[in-house]
Parts: sequence; structure tokens; C-alpha cells
Amino acid sequence: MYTPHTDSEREEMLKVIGVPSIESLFEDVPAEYRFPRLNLPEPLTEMEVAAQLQELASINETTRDLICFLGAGAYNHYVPAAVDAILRRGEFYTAYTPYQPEVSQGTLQAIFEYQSLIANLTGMDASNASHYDGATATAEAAVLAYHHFRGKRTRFVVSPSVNPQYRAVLRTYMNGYENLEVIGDDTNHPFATVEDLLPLVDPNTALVVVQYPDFFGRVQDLTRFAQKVHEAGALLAVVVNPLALALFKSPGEMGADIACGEGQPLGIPLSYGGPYLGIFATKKDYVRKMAGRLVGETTDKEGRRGYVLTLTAREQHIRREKATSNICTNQGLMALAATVYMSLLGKTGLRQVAELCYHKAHYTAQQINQIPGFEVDLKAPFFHEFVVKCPDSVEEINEYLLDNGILGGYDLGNDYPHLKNHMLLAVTEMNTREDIEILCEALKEYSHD
Amino acid sequence: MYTPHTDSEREEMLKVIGVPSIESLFEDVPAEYRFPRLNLPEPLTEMEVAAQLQELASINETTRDLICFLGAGAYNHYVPAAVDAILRRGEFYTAYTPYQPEVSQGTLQAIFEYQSLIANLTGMDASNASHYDGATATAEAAVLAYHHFRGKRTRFVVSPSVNPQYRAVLRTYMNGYENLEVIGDDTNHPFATVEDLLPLVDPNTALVVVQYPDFFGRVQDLTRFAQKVHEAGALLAVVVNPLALALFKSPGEMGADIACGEGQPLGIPLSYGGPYLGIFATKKDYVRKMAGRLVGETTDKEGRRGYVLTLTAREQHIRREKATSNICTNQGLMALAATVYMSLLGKTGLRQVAELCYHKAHYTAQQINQIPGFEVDLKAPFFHEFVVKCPDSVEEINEYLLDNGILGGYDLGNDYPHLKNHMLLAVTEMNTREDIEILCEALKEYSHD
Amino acid sequence: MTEPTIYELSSPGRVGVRYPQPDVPLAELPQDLVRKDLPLPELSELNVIRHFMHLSHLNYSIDSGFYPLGSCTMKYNPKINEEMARLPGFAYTHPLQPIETVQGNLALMYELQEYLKEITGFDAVTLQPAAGAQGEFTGVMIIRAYHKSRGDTKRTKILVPDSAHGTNPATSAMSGYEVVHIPSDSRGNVDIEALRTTCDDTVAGLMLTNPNTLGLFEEQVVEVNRIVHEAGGLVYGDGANLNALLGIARPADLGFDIMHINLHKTFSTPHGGGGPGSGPVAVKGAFKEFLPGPIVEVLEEGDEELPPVFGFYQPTQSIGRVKAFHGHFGMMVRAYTYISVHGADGLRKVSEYAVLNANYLLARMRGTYKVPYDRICKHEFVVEGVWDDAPGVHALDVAKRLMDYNFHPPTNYFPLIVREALMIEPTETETKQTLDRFADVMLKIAEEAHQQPELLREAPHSTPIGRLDEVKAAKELVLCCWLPEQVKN
Amino acid sequence: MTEPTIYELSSPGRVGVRYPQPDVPLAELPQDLVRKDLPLPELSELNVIRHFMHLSHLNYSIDSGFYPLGSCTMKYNPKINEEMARLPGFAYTHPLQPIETVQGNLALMYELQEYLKEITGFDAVTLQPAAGAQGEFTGVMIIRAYHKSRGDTKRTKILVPDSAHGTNPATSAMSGYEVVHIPSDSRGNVDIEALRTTCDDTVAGLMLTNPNTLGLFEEQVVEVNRIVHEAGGLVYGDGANLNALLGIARPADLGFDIMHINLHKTFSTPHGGGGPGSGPVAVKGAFKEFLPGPIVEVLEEGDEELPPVFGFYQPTQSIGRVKAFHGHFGMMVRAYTYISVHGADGLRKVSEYAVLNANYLLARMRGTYKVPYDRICKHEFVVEGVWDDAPGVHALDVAKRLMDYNFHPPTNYFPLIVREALMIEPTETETKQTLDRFADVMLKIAEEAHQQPELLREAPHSTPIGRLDEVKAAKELVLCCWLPEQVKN
Repeated sequence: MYTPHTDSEREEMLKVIGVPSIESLFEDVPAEYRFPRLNLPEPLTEMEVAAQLQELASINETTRDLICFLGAGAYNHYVPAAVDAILRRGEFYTAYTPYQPEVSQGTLQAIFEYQSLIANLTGMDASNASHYDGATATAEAAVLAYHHFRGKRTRFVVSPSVNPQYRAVLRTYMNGYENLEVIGDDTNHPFATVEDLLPLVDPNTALVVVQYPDFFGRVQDLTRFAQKVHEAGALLAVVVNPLALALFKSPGEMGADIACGEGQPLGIPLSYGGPYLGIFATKKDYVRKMAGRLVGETTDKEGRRGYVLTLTAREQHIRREKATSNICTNQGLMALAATVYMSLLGKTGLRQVAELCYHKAHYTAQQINQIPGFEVDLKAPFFHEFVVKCPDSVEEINEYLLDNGILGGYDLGNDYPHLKNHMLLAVTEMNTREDIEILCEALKEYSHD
Repeated sequence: MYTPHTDSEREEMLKVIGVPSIESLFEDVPAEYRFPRLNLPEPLTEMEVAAQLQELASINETTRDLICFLGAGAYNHYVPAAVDAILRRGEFYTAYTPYQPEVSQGTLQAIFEYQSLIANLTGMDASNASHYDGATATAEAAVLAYHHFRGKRTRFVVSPSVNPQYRAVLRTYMNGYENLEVIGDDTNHPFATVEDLLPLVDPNTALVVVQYPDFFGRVQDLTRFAQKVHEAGALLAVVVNPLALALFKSPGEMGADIACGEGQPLGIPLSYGGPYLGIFATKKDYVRKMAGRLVGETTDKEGRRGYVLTLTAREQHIRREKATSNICTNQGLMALAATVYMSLLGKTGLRQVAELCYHKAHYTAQQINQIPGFEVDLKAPFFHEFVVKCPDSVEEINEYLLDNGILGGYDLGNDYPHLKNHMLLAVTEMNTREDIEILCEALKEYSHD
Repeated sequence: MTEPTIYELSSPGRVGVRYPQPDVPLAELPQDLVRKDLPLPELSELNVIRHFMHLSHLNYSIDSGFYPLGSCTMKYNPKINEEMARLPGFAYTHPLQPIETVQGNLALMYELQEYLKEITGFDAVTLQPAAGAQGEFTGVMIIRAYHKSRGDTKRTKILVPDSAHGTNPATSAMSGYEVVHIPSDSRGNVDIEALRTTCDDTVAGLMLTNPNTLGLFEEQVVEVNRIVHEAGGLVYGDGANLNALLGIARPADLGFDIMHINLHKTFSTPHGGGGPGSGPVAVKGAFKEFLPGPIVEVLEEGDEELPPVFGFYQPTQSIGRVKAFHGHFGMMVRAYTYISVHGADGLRKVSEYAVLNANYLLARMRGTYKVPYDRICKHEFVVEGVWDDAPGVHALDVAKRLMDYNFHPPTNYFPLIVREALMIEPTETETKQTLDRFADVMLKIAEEAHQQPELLREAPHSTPIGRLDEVKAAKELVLCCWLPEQVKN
Repeated sequence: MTEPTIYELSSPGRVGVRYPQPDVPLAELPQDLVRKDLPLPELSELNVIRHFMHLSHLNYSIDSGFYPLGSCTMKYNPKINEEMARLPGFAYTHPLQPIETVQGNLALMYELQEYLKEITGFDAVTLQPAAGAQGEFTGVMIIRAYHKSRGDTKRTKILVPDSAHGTNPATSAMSGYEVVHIPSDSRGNVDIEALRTTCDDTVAGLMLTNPNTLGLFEEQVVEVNRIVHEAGGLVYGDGANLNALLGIARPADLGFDIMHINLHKTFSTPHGGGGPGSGPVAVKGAFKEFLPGPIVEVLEEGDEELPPVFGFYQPTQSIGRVKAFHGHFGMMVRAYTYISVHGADGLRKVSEYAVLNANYLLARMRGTYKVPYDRICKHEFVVEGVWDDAPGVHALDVAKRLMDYNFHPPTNYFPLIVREALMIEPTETETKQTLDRFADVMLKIAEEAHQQPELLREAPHSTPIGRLDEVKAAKELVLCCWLPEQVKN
């Protein structure tokens, strides 16, 4: 326990307060409910809790024990040791939101650099200081569009190849508003292209949301699509994998208005799904509508450069019910992780990792496509994830793979009724050629059995 | 790799130097031996080396996988997480020896606090800033005594129950001097008491070395012994386990002149034997003869308290061949670990750990003593280690234990010809009653088989 | 000393981390899709380490000093928590792994749900929300879904006391509700009469913080909740101030229906310079089926030989997901560790000492600083940072002056109902010695305010940088930096 | 700001870490042996964390800035090394475990031995020595044992050049040898004639550092070693300066017989504020059996299916153990990691760039600072920190003034053969930008020395504390602090 008072200190303090006991500090609590007996396990010492959690952790099978081909929104990348060395610094992780800039320049400058890196990577004018994750960042894109059109445009067109969980969260967020429609993601046509969405985009459309690379790993130039969306007066949000942007054209270059997405691939451990990092960047015109914190550069009286939270007038602690979002906490430490990761890899390293993913995924896809019963569409460009049509249920195949030490792909049947027996496989720089061959061998054996 | 120059920077630098190429910086190296081709494995990237070392590390069986009853100079204790949190701070571990006090007060004050804690724990007047390990600290006690008597006393009496490896190192160090004798540790009489050593202590004796608790775990009051040694004009060095001193009388209180020993039990991981921490403390009279660094308190011009390396005139970098020791490096970071550990546990915690060790070891000893074929001497006081007389070779018993997930004790037959079939068992706060019962069950089964 | 940005430290061609060459045949790249420029900085590993070490030295943090930021519960973040969250068995699991391969994770999540239920008195918990504000959103959307499920469509308002956190009205608004403010009475409680007159069948619910943002326990809390319930509304508890209630009172017992819990406040997960947080939501049984799913439950009970098998449960009338995957698992590991080392008695001690520390500081400052609602406080209290006989000195000046004494300032200008508020929350992990040093400094600053006001107005004097021009920041709006070669273009 | 000591922060009865109650019946304690008082401080975990964080902020370190300390090779300590040494598979192994349970450790140690042999050209290596000084001791004791084994008892002297590290003569003395100093010639090399006239059959060996402590390659090194060998002596190589020779020249090829290697210099294991180091010793085949044991060797060769089985080998004529167990294993993991990421080309690049950086700085400073032996240097160089036309300014003042510019000073007053020496070793991990900033500051300080000498004499001005009274420290000799209650007694 971390309460430091000794008995005599406690007594001295009570005397100064002028009460006889600690209990007397709680007389304003209704007596009948005061001091309930909580039924919790007996306290453990640090030594015991360490043993207990080591035991719990050891029950899990991890991506270090298994060969991992699972992605679908969370990816198994290498995180250089220097990232965690910085994250472990108490000055960063035990600081609060930098509301007092004079004693928070470390956090502020790091976020400013994060904003710069994300703006550069996405080709946008500005990034915020982060959202909770890719899903909520996507939902915040819809919130931005809603406010941009002051609620007058009520249609939100979403591609079926946007991550199903992101679509679900977007729907939850949009439920707060009356009379909106979220359409386009008819999962009976999972492989619909962006062009298939165009007929839905009308003058009442506030936002079109597509993913790039999409949930199935596919990459498509969105330049013409963006033009069409803009012709209808709507905004275009592109859900990105930031790592892919080291290799492929940025959403900014293609004309998107908002780039959002999941920053986990940028140096954040899988950690069973969180904490991750919601990326959100936009063009100049929409900066003041963007939710979440923003750090801006300024100077002090002596002209020294410094950083502050800026445009706080948008935020809930000032505007209360008139705020565009209730967001308060961001993912500061995860944004720091991504900043350190991108700084370490830099231009060369980030591109190299993206290319490794690309080449390894393509090799894997080609190999699997040659296995009887398995089929991969090799025509459409993809990044590091692709759909495998399987001869059997994905669940069964995955069980077989697990017995062979392999964490298989994602079962697309979970989200798309038409994609029973379709598996989504991800390949990263962590997968050696040997891993890939072990996978292919296992699939071959499975198809023989 | 960690060389940051880009090609163009390298060229600019060569130009400023005025040479055409990097090779031309090496023309003073004999041409025939210049630029040998080294036959080393191809370089690995960080990602690859991490995988390779994880693989190597996973081959080992650890004290987390096995129930550990092995001690004999290195002990399996719990290290609170806060210790490593501080050790990981770059400001500490990437600093050099604090020769420049104005920019090294962090290291200097931490060592000053270490010296204070060790002096308090051992009951001595002063501690140095640490030696390499318990063995070399013990050897340095002999060096101190040699110099104290200016080489005129040539006998060193060492108890057979001093750690065999420490005795070996002491002998190696003493080999540098002519005509010394190291006697007393006749391993044919391993259980000789300190009283048995007294007849060897004569007016030519410079130093008597005993261990407390001794290698077999036994604890004995040394007060009268110290008197006798002093009557002969010799010095008494006591090799200590610092953790035991939280429970038992300090060597200072009993009259020892030097307390030395292994600081590993104070928050330092087993790490296959090193780096550990050599403890060395002594009485006022011998401070100026003590080898190794010393930090002293002083002030700056404005009267602010500060710390400096002091009595450096004793050291090799000033005195060269007239120095009492060639010591240069100490175990600064390990001394920091011990300082943090002792600060965290404090008076209460350190005593508590020592008592846990004591009670658990005694319980274990009693239980084993009841197993047919196994015998423990329960009469002599002991701390957390004890000798078990076994019905069979220790190697065979340990193999059996290992098959049952137990890391058995140390085979005393390695060092003491008369102690074949004798095992030295250590029990610490890490061993739960369940662990102890598993051990006893296994020994029972062994004795039945 | 200002630290250059990573862009300014960049040198074209420098590489920080190497990666292997591809070990597979290269695939063709779709040239029309490939990016031509990638304007990112290029640094060495040492560049990066030094840069961020320098930045870290510009931060104040709990690990470096006292951080009495009201409403934020800046307690010590134990180091063991950090170790546990980094155990490879936890850190290297993928959120979509088959449940049979992650029973350790699910067991931990399940137990954490159970602990939070026991501590708060509620019947069901979702761990999904990412932070307090998202917990609030989840809670209010549950209120909405609940009324809707009963066909009760006329409820369009959420009541919010005037002492509430800014998130409360913002949440209500983004959940489609009209916000109606309820005033406080002279003791700092919700004005019961005002509440009574406002409560009718258009009220969906009340968002109540208890202890409130004045640090005061709502003396009429049971009555307040009864009034709302009688009008058919629900009561949402803002759990930001739970640190005062562990083992003291269970919010569900007091009549709350729904509440979020800030793991990053009460349960010691670090604030990370602004996040990540974690905001589980607890509800009474009637609202369980509205929770965002999935929730961890026992699929097969364990016995003496075998542990239980855990899996996921999908509530039937769920408001829908509020984030991807299962919430901030890393934060759950830390909170679980924290609860495990405390147990029931330890948690009660946390709240007792949090309240003791606040009252001690209050006692030491009372008389020198005006205390607008002066009674026994809970884990925090609010004073005025202004004196009638020291014109020109403001709460902000007091706050900035504290920095010169190596203290982080309290929250200031909140709550809004106190003039020039200074909101002070010491937490239970601080020693008496630290509290005394802080109180001494606060008294000294009060003296300075009267005798050397310019010392305060121009403070801080000792920080790496002085007060910053916030107007310029908002006007010129420089939100990112660029590589030198980009700037040239 | 001075930080209180942990003794001053202590509060009687405070507890930082809890431990479980005994789960076994209590044994009786031997009351006459039990300690009555235990005068140790009592702090909370947060007390401890804050205290050491504050202390850390008072340190300069490689991670915080440029550290051009000559002879110390303050290169970047890669973070991956730290992670690898902390892998539970390594960190939680006991040094006396059966070898079949620690094959991972033994494989690593064996490979490291092999790598060090290949890099230096020697035939056998012991990893046991704890640090450079102990490596030297080991080496000189091997020289002693070797001569003794041949019945050659008249050799009583060790030759040491006047530019040697202080450890060399100290080591020779503690190994029972008389030290004979050899002067340097005008190019900074060993004076060959002096060496020749000194070498006779009383010489046991020569301790030679190459590059020497002037940072200069011994141009006659082959001849020097030949002369010693012809006299029947052995040549010991002080490996402190190996960072200049990786892939450039192998010491064994140049004629050295025995050498230690500082893993904490050349192979990037951190200096830890003074240690731990690690000082493996490498020898030519003739001396293998004299090494301290045990040494790791292959017990059974591996094949395509099975890895080799590793075990320990005990040299037959060993000088004996120099420390307990197997040496600083944690440092070996780091060095192994470092060598693995470099390979042959990478290691050569390390030395090339270390030498490039030193020559670049030398080129920038030449003309402003007097260079006593001015030729192409290796990984470091020595200049004078004094000017005839700036009386009253000393090398120490230059060193202290550097602190005001946020640089760590170079080594000063060593080597002794240079007047007011400043010994500068930049290492290969520093960028040109850093070197330029340092050179600019050095030039500026030279200007200040002439124009505002008091700026130097009273430096540093910006550190947490000024120059300290070392005489007082040595005279009053306060070597530890005590609890307040102890002081009272």
C-alpha cells in the first residue's frame, strides 16, 4: 500500500483538523450506508501479486510463442527497445495533461512533434493530439462532418470495407443525433468498391467514409473518388493504416478532407487491444471543428519558443454543452510512443518496414493461392493483408493451425454473412520466410487431410 | 548500428581533416596487419537479435520456472519493481565515475547514502563505494591487512567455512606478494569453529577471516573471538551476508575490524552470477588504508552541501605503483540498486525479509530432518541456509529434484572432500510453504525409491 | 534552454533503426499508388534518446513532485503496475485471438469486473470505455436506450448541477439531450427545491458528481436520487471523485443507477501526460443488457481441479460498441494489480487518508485563503485565490508562483461557482512533510500577494520558459513543424 | 537545490514495501545473537522514487549529452542491450545451476569468447575478470605464472611507458613486480632506444597501451614487441583503447601476448556511474592454461539436429580464480548483443568513425589549442588546456567552463606527460552537428580565456552546485550520514 502516514503523524494531523478520529471525517455520509464491508480477496504483497500475475500471464499463448498471421486492425510489428525506454520515464507517464505549459514543455513539444509527423504522413494540414483509437477517431470524423454542416446534412455513407468495429462505433456515436442515416455498408456486398458507393452520395450527404488500405487489405487510388464526393458537396474521410502511408499515396494527396485511423502499428504493443492510438488529421478548413486537444507553437515574453494547448475554446471544459465533443483524456503516452517510433525509424525505416510487409504479404498470398482448395485474389493491389477463400470453416482451419503453433487469420464470416469460409491474413516484417513456409505447409497438410 | 554519419557528412569531415579517405587515417598501422577480415556472423538487425536472444534465454530453466533452494553465495530474493525503475534511468546508468562533482551529484549522493547504509548495517565507521563482488571484497580485506602491517605480518588465517570461491580469490590476490601464508581452511575439517582457528593466530598473523553467517549458514557470536584475535594484534575480517545483519548482531558490535561480503541479496538479480556487489566497511583507523572509491561530504563556496570523491590520493590514477590497489571501476549501479532496495524496505522491511528467511529455513530444516535418510544439524543457530546429510550423492538427488521442478541445493562435495553426500540448502522469502512441502515430498519419494 | 524539434535535428540519410533485407522474392509495386515523397525526419537512436530525455526534463510529474491538481487524483502510480502490464504474456496477445489462448487475460478482466462491482455496489460492468468522458457518453446513451426501450420518448432533458465537470453537459449534448443546470445551495449541495421544481416527465436523468467538485459530500444524496427516480429519471454518477468513497460508501447503495469509474484516477493507472485513461461503466441490474458488448463472463464454472472457462457475452439491447476491441487492457492490468495489493481494508485506507490529507491542508490554509463552502471536505477542497486587499493578484498568479517553489499548481478557475477558484486534491500518497511544505509555501505566497504582488504577477521565474502567449498561439495557429527542405518550398 | 538524504527523509514507522506474514510455524530466535537496533531510514515508495529521480536530475550522462571523456569511450549504450540483459531467461538464473539447465547462458558465453578471440586475434579468452583493472591483474599474474612455470625466477620488473594508465603501474606493484618507466619519444611513441637498453633478463614484461594514451598509434609497435620478446619478456596489451582497432588491426597480430578487453568501453555496456565493468582477458595459445577458470567450452559437438552441449573447462596451470562465479554475465549479454548487431563490417565502421570523429575535432581545435604531439590521431587526442598569454587559466578551468555550455568536460591532467592535458575522445556515436557545437564552444572558451578569464576561473556558473571544497572533504572526512536520533546520542 502506498499511504505513507505513521500512526503519530496521523494523530498530529487529526489534531490540527480538530476532529477526534478519521471516522469523524465521514459523518456527512448517510450512516446506514457508511463503511460497507467490501468482499474482496485478502490483500497481496507486491511479491505475491507479481507471482500471481506472472501466473495469469503465463496461461496466455502469445505472439511470441505462436507464429502470428492475425491482423484485422491490430498488427504484430517490432517495437525498438528505445521506444519503451522513453515511455518508462516517470517524467512522461506520471505527468498530467499539460494545462500548465511552463512545467509541461516536454509533453507539449512531444505532442507538437506528433502532430507534425501525422500531418506529414497523412498529407494533411494538421493533426490533433490523438483520439482513443481508430474506431473513435472514425466516429469523430462523422461528428466533425455533422457539425460542419450544422446538422443540415444527415446522410453518412460508409463503405462495407471499413473495419466492422469502426462502423459499429460510428453508429453508436451517431445514435446521439436524431434523424441521421448511416448507409452504404451493406455487408451482403462486402467487396463493393468505392465507385459502388457513389450512387449513394447525394446533396444531403455530409460524409463519405472509406478505408485505405481497406479492411480486406486492398489499396485503391481515391483521387477521382474524392473529386466526385466533393462534387456532391460532401466531405471524405479516409480511415488509414499509418504504416501503409509510408509506401502509398497519402489521403491528403488524393484529396481527402479527413484522415483518421489506428496508430497502433506505430510502435505500440498489441496488449490485447489497448491502449492504442486514434489518429485524426484534417485540412486547414476544418481545424477549428476538430475535436480533441491541439498543441500550438508560440513564444513567451522574452521571445523564447514554447508550446501550449490551443483552441481550447472548442473544448468541453470551456464550452460545456456547446463543445463539439466531450473529449477530455487523449492517448498522450501512446502518441509519444508513435512519435518516438517514427523518429527512430524516420523516413527510411518506415518505408522499409512498409515494403517488408508488402513483399512478405505478396509472397505469402502467392504461395497460398497455389494450395489446392485455397484461393487468393491476386489482381487487386493490396498492402499486407489479404482475403483467403478456404475450403472449410475458418474456425476449423484455425484450430488446425493453432495445433501447429500458428495464430491463423481473422474469420470474415463474423462480420460478413457472405464471407463464410473466408479468412483475412496479415503478414508483417515479423514473419520470416520460414514462418510463411510453415504456414503454407500446414495449410497444405490440412487440405490433404 | 549506432554510427550516425551520412555519406555527405563524412565527406565534409574528411575535407576539414585534410585527408582523402577514412583509410588514410590508418596509415600508421602496419600495412601487413591493417584491415584484417574478421570472421564474424553477418550482422543482425535489432529485431533479429531480439529474437535470437529471446530464443537463447528461453533455453534456460530459471528460478521462475523452478522452485529454487540453491544459494551458496547467490540468493533468490524478491526485488521490488521500484528498484529497476530507478536503475533504468539513463541519467544513472549512462553516467561515468563522478570525477566532475558539479555534474555528478546524483551519483555522488547515492553512493554517499550507500556508504551510510552499509556502515549502519555492518556497525562500522565507514564503507567504501563498493568492490566487484564478495570474493574480491574479501581479498581486499587481506590486502588492507597486508598494507596495514606494511608486509611485516605474513600469516593470514582463514576459516574453512568461508565461501570456497572467496578463499580461492583471496589466494590469487595474495599470490602477488612473496612469502605470505594463507592457512586455517583445511577442508578436511569443514565444520571447524572459530575457536579451532585460535591456535593458528600468532604475532605474525595479519588477518583472520571468518564468515557470518558462514558458508554452511551457521551464526555464531564472534565477540570473544574478536577479542582473542585482537590480543594477538591481528585484524579480524568478517565476511557477511548483509541481509542477515538486519536480524543478527553486526560485525561492528562484535568487534570486527572489517566487514566485507556479497551485496547481491540487497535487490540485485541472480543474473547467472553477476554483476553483483562487493561490500567493504571498516573502522575509522583503517579508512585511509581501504581500497576503492570513497565519497565524502563537503560544501561549495556558497556553503551549499555537496559530495565529492575523496581520499583519491590513495588511488592508482594519482599514486600509480604506490597505490594500495589498482581498483578503478567499482559497482556503482549495483550499489545504487542496493541503496534503493534498502531505502524501500527500510528498517522494518529488511528485518521482515530476514525473519521470513529465518523461519522458513528452520521449518524446512525440521521437515527434512524427519525424512528417513536425511539429516540436519538443528542444534547450531543458522540463518537461511543449512547442511543436509543425504543418503546418496547430491548429484543424483538433484537430478531427481530437477525432474520434479525443483532446483536443489549446492553439492558440498565439490569443495570439501569430507562432505560428499552433503547438500547446502537455502530458503528465502520466495519459498512458500507449498514449495517447501513439494521439496519434502520429493525427498521422501526419493528416499522410498 | 529550448530543445530543437526532431525536424531540426534531422540529417538527410541518417538511419535510427535498421531492418532486415527482404527474405522473399520482391513483388512488383503498383507504381501509380506508390508515394513519391515522405517528408519525415531522419535521426540516430542517440539523437532520439537525448531529445526525449531533454524533453522529459522539461516536465513536472508525480514522480518528480507534489501535484495537487483538483479533480485529477494525481496519486502515486506504483512501479509494480508498470512491470505487470509489460509482462510478455499480456503485452504480446492479439485482441482477436481465440479465447482459449487468452484465458489469462479474460480471467483478469472478469475479476476486475467483479472487483469494481463489489467496490461500487453495482451489478454489471463494462470495461470497454476508453476514458471518463467516454464512460459518461456510454452512461447517458444507456439512459437514452432505457427510456426508448420503454417507449418513453418525451424525456429530452438531462439535469446537471452547476458545479459539474464540463464533460457532463458536453456528454449530454452529444447524446442528444438538452442540458438543464441545477444551482447549488449555500452549503454547496444540490439545491433540493430547485431540483424538485425541475423534475418532471421530460427529465431523462441527472448527472451527479459525489463528492461534488467542491470536494463536498452531497449531504442529501439519497433524497436527490429519490426525487429524480420519482420523476422517472435515472441518476448517473460521475465517478471522477470515487477516490473519496472506497470502502466509505457504495454509490449504488446511495441510489445511483449508472456510473463510470476512472481507472487512471482512483486505481492509480498513470495519466501519461494526457492519457490513456480507462473508464469502465457500472450499472444496476436493470441496465445490464444495454451495456456495450462484449463483456467477459464465465462460460463454464471451474471446480477444484480445473479453473473456470471465460468467454464473452453480448448484451441483448446494447447501445453498441463505443470502441474497438475490449477497452484499454493495459490499464486494466494496472488497476487489477492495484486492487489486489490493497484488498478491502487497504482501499478504505486509501480514501480515509485521501480525505485526511485534504482536510489537513484545508485546516492549515483556512484563515489565509477564503474557503467559500467551509465544512469537512472529502478528497479535495476549493479556496479562493484572491484577496480584496491584494488587488491585481489572481488565482492564476498564485498558481504560477507555486512553480517557483517546485510545486505543481492546483486546478484553477474550476469549479465555476467559486470566484477565482483553486481546487486542491493532495491524494493519500503524500506525506505529512510534503503537505506541510506545501501549506507553508501557500501561506508565504499569500503574504507575497500582499507585500510583493509583482512576484506573483510575473511568476513563474524559475521555469525553463515563462508565461506563454496563448492569444498568439490561437491566432497564428502553428500546429506542426516541417523539414527545412519543405519550408523552402 | 540540494536534495535531502534518505536519512533526512525518514519518518519512524513508515514502510515502503510490504512482505507477507510467515506461512510456516515460527522458529525460536537465538536472543543473544539477535540485533537490538537497526538504524536504517524509513521511507514510502513515493519518497524513494522522488528522491532518486531528483538525484538523477543532478547527473550528466551519455543519454543527456556529449561526454568526450578521454580514455573512457563514452559511446551510446543501446537500449536493446538493456532489454536483452533483463530477459527473465537470463536474469533469473542462478550461477550454480546444473549446466544442463543453463545451456542458453553457456552458448552465449561461448560465442562471446569466440567473437572476442576473432576480433583481437588471440587464442583463448576468460570472461571472469570484473573490470579492466582486474583484467590487468589477471594478465600480469599470468606473466608471473608463466615465467615461474619455466623456472625463470630472476624476472622482477615490468616495464611501463610514461604515458600509461595509472592502473598499469598499480597492477604491476600488486602483482609483486618492480615498475620501470619507459619514456616517450618526440612523436609520442615508446622511446625505442630507452626500451632496448632497459630490456634484459630481469624484465618479465611490458604493459603497453595501443593506441597509447595520447591517442596515437605506436608506430613501432611490432618492433617494440619484438624487442621485449627477444629479452624473454611478454607484452601485455591494455585494451582500454580497443575502440580504435576493431577490424583495423588485431592486437595478437601486432605481437601482443595477453590483453584485457573493456566490455564497458568498446562493447557499449553502460558505465553505471562507475561500474559494473567487465574485463575479459585474451591470450595467445601458450598462455591458455594459466587463465582463471572455469572457461566455457563445447563438451559435445552439435550436428544438424542437435545444438552443441556446453560446459566448463578448468585450465591446468590456472593462476586461480579472480572473482566468484563466471564474471559479469549481465554485461556479457549486452556485449554479445552489440557484437551481433554489428558483424565484421559494422565493427570496423565503429573504429573508423571513432577515429574520424577524433581527427575532425582535432582539426577544428588545432591552432587554437596547442597539440603537443601533432599527427593523425586514433580514437582520441590530447591538447593543452593552457596558454602562455592567458596566465592564471588552467585546463581545469576550461573543463569547468564547458559545463556552462552543457558539455561534459574531457579528461584532464592525464596523460601526465602533457602539460595541463585535455584528453578528448568523442566516440563514433556522436553526430557531426554535436562535434561542431562542441568545437565552437571550445573555440569560444579559448577566446574567453584571453578576454574574460574570470568566467573560466569561477566556472561552472550554471550547475546545481559550484566547485566543491575537496580539501575540506578529505580533512573532515564525512563519509556517511546518520538518522537524526543517532546523531543526538
